[in-house]
Amino acid sequence: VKRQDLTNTVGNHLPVLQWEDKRGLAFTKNNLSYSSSALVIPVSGDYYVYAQVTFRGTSESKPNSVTEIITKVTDSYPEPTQLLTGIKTLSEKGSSWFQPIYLGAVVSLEVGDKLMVNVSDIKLVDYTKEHKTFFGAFLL
Amino acid sequence: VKRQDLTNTVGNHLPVLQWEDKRGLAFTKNNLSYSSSALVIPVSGDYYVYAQVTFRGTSESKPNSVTEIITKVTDSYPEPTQLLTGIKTLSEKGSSWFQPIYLGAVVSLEVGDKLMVNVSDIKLVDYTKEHKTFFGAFLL
Amino acid sequence: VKRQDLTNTVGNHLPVLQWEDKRGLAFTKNNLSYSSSALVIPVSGDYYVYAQVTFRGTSESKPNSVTEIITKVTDSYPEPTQLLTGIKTLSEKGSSWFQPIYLGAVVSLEVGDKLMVNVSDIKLVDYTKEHKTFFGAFLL
Amino acid sequence: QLPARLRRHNTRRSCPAGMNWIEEARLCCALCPAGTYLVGACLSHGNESVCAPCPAGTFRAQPNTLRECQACYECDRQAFQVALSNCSATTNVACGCESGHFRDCVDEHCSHFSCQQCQLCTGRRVLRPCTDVQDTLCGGCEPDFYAEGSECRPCHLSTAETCGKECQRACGTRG
Repeated sequence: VKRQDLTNTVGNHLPVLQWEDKRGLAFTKNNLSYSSSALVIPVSGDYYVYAQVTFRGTSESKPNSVTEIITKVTDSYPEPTQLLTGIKTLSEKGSSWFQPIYLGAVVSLEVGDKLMVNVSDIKLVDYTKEHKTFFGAFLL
Repeated sequence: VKRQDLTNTVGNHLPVLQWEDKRGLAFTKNNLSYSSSALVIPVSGDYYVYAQVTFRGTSESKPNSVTEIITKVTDSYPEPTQLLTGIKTLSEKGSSWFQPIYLGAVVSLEVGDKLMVNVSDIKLVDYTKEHKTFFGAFLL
Repeated sequence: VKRQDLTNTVGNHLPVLQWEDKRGLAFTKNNLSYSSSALVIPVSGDYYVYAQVTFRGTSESKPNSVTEIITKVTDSYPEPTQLLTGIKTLSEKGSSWFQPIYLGAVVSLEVGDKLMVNVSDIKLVDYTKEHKTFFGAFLL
Repeated sequence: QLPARLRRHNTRRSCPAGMNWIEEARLCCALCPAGTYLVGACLSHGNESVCAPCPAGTFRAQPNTLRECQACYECDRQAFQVALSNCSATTNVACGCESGHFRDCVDEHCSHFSCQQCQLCTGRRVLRPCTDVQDTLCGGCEPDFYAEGSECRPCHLSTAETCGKECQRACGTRG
């Protein structure tokens, strides 16, 4: 994950996360490429798609809930499809809070499909360490 | 996931979830079939098995904890085997709460073994959207 | 997972979990071996690495937060590398609490690399049932 | 003789409006109408695709070349939601609250909500009626009612003994 530019929403109303795809632990290979916030599927098939987002904030910036959604955008349909969703209500009391949400499952994808991660509030995403917020996929 | 008929318990006391296996994002292939609430293993081997259950409720229907268990039932042993367990105590205060539990791991399975998902309380399972509660497996 | 001997820390300050690798559901194969708290990588490649730790305690032993980290130790670098991190603040009120943290992702590893799981407090790890705390990896 | 101009091989995504590229056929085919999905590609460039109606419990709101329809959502009975409109082949279910209830949103976009009963302004003025998305806003006591703690009580039920200062102010002295 990388520092987010706070203007990036596409498709449904939830903002889309931007990712680092080369430096540190990040990599892409076998033509599974990354461009404008999305993983682009090079060959049709079944993929295990996963993402973890660590949400964090202070007591002042604590919402009722946080949501992470892995979304598919395809040329074959004008609207994004929600593939996986994690929603968690928050009840932390302390001065600061952390809430990781992990999602992962097998989905059938077509060549050219794009995968993205949407979040309820981009300002609450912990982008400070690559091992706390990550996103990936592999062909079965 | 689909709307649950609230009578379905087998094996240990926790109720078993029923799943949609054809419509929407759901699919089965390569002889990994679904019947009476279970995925049926077509060939022996190591499988990555996973499931997410989103629990949700109102302040009136908030238990102390929620539990999700992926269970194996096999002809070679009379009792179910608990493969993966997620248990979370709840401390939400608001009028409604959401709590996802994701589980996933590699397990060795035999042909004919059946995989199921048990939950602490079926009425608290969010069956309203297929991308919030899901279950699957793939052969390594 | 197995009963932890409470002295085991290596690399960074967080203690390392010890694992059962033969009995019950645990197994290793294809030369992916286990020794002194670590999975040892037999061949270079991309692996899906995962672990769940169930933390649990009483109201007296409830910290502000719990943390799980999957770490890589390699001959080619003197310090461990944090691969995946899950941190969760706690707000449970009851006499006892449970908090599972699941982590999983694809990482590129070299032959001889060692994978370990570090936790914020080893005394809070639920080692009582193998299906509540588990750790594994498979080559893609 | 001019070199034969090579016909540009049909590359992906160069289909005209109303058509989509079908990878397996490497052709541009007509979209399936809303309410249906793709079961087979067209046989030649630009022709009709083979489409089938969405099975019960699924829908497609837009023309498409997808291999399946989307599963309809369900309204959350646990959260006292009701279906404002049922799922059809072209529309997802629309969930809302019964009359006399309002949506208590869990998240900012109110994609998750539970239905709470509207509060009744017994003996109070209604400053803002209950709507689908917000509770009733009650004001001060109505005429012929007096404030007692957090409640408004009818004057006619008070007696000389029970009618305190606030009651006397609102209801006049009781005979």
